[in-house]
Amino acid sequence: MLLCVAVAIVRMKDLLAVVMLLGVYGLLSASFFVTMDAVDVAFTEASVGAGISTVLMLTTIAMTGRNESAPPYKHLLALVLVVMTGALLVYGTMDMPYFGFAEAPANLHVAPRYIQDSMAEVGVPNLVTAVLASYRGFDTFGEVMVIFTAGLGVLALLGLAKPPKDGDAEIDLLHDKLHEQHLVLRVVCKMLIPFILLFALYVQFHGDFGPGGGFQAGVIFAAAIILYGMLFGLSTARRVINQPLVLLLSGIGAMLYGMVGVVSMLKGGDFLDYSVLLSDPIAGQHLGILLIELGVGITVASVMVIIFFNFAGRIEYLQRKRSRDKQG
Amino acid sequence: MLIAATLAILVVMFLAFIRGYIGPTFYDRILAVNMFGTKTVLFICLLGFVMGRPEFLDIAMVYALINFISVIAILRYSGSFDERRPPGNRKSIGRDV
Amino acid sequence: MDVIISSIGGLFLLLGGIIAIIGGIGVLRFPDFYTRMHAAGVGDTLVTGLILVGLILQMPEWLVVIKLIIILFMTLFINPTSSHALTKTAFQNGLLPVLHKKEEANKGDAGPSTR
Amino acid sequence: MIVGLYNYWIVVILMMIGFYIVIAQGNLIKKIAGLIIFQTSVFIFYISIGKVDGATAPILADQFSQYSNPLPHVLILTAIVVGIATTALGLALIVRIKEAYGSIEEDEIQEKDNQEC
Repeated sequence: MLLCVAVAIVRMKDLLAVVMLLGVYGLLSASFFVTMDAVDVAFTEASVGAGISTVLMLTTIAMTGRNESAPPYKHLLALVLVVMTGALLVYGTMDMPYFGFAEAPANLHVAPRYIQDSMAEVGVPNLVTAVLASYRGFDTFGEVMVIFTAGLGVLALLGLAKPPKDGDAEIDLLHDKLHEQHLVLRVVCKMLIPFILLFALYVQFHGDFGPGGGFQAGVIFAAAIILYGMLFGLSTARRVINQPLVLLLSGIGAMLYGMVGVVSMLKGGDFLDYSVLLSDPIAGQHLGILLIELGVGITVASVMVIIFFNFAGRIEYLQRKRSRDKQG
Repeated sequence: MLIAATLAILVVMFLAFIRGYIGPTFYDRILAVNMFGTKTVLFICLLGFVMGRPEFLDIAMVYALINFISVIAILRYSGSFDERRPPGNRKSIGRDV
Repeated sequence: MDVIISSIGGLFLLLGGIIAIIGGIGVLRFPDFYTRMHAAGVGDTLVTGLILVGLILQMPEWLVVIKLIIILFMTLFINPTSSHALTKTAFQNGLLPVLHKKEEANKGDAGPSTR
Repeated sequence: MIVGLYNYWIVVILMMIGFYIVIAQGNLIKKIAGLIIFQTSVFIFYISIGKVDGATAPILADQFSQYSNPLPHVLILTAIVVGIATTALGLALIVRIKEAYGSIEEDEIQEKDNQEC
C-alpha cells in the first residue's frame, strides 16, 4: 500500500493532489507502525504526519500556486543512479538478520536492560516514556532544542516586522464570508475544541501509563489552536492567544527541561538524574519525568502555534499587498 | 469475525485510495482522503482487538480528530487556489465524468 | 449468555464489513461527486456505528468501552459535519451535479436501490 | 529463506522513490514531499528492526512477558517531531524564494541567478 501511494506521488502533477496523497501516506505509515507494535510512534506520526504537515504544506501551496510547470528533467540519469543505489542497498541487506528475529544484534544490547529493570529503576509502565525521559533524557533535551531553534528560524524567515493592524476591510470580508458559509462547521468546532484540549491534557499526563507523552500532547494542543485559527480567522485567534506570550512559553518549556537537570545537579546527582530530586528515588523519577514531559509539551505546542501563525500571517500579508497593488 | 472485518476495511481503504488517485475533481480527492481517514480509525480499533491489547484506542481517537482538522484545512485554504473557472464554462465542469 | 452477546457483536462486525465494501464500490463507481459523497457519507457513518457497537459487544473492560463510546460520538459529530462542509464548498465553487444521464455512465452505475 | 528480508526491500524501494523525487523533479515543494518519503522509509527501517515476533507493544502489563525493542521507538518518536520542525523551516524557505524569484521551479531560479551575474 505504501508503495502504491509513493509511486502515485511521483506521477502526480497537481501539487494539491500530492499534498493530499502525502496525508494518506502519513495515515498509512502510522497504521503500519501500529502493526509493528510501535504505538507511541504511531501516535506521533498520526498527529504530525497526517495533521500538521498537511496544514503547513497547504498554506505553502496557497502562497506559491498549485501547478508544477516545468517537466521533470534528467530523467534517465536520475533513474540509473537511483536503481544502482537501490541495488547496492539490497545487496547490503543480505547480511541483515531476518525480520522479527528476537536474537538480532539490535535487540540484544540495551533493550533487555530497559525491559527488565526499568520497572524497578524508573517505575513507569510505558517503556518508551521511561527511555525517552529518563535513560535518554539528554538526547531528548537536544531534540527539544532543535525544535525550539526551528521555531525561531521560521519566525526569522516569515515573521513580519510590524504586526498587521486589525480592521482591514477586505480580509474581514473574506472571513465573514467564510463564517456564514459554514455555520454548522463553526458550531460543531466550538463544541469540539474544548474536548480536544482536554484530550491533549489527558495524553500529556497519561503518558506514563499508556501511549502518549509531551511530544504528542503538544502537537494535539497546537492542532486545537490551529483549528480555531483556521475557522475564526487569524485576527480573532491573535486576540485570544497572545503571540509574544506563546513565544515566551516556548522558551519557558525548554528552560523548564534544563532547570530540572540543573536542580538534579545541585542536589548532588548527574545532569538530568531525577533519582535525587526526592528522598524516594522512584518518586523522584516520577516527578522528574512529569516535569520534563511538561516542558516538552509546552515547547512543542508553542513552537507549532508559532509556525502556523507565521505561515498564515504571511498569507494574509501577501493578500493585503496584492489588493493594495490593485488599488494603487 | 474481527479478522474478516479488518480485511474488509483494508479492501475499502484500497478502493478509497484509487478514487483519490483518479478523482477527476479536487473535491473527489478530499472525499477520498476523508473516507480513508475514517477507515483508518476503524482499522486501528479492530487491530487493537485483534492484537489483544484494546487499551490503545487513544490512537484511534487522535486519528478521528486529526482527520477532521486536515479536511477543514483543505477546505479553508482551497479558497486561495486560483481554480475558479469563468461562469460560462460552469456547466461543463460537472458533466465531464 | 456471553456467547450470544459476543456472537451478536460478531454479526455486527460482519455487517459493518459488508456495508463498508459496498460503500467503497459506490465511491469508486458512481458517476459524479455528489453521488459519491452520498455513498461515502452515509456508508462511513453507518459502518463506523456498526463496527464500534460490534466491538463494544465483545465486552472488553469498562475503560475500553468508554473510549469506544467517545470515539463513536466523535465520529457521529465529525463525519456528517465534514461531509456537509465539503459538499457546500463544492457547490459554492461551482461544481454542478450530473443532471441528464449519459448512456454509458448510466449502465449499472446509478443503482436505484441506493435511495 | 531469503523472503524473510522483505521488510528491508520495501524500505529500500521507498527510499529510492524518495531519492528519485528529490533529484529528478524540479519543483521545490515536490522535493520536500520526496524528502518526507525518504524520511518515512528510514523510520520504517528502524521500527522494523525493533519488531520481535510474538512480542507485544512495549508497555508493561502483567499478562505479557515478551516486548518489542523500545529503543528504536524512542529514537523515531523524537525524529518525527524534529522532522516536522525542519520541514516547516524548508517550507518557510520556499515561501521566501517564491517572493524573491517569483518561481519555485529549480531551473527558472537558476536562470534568474545567471542573469543577475
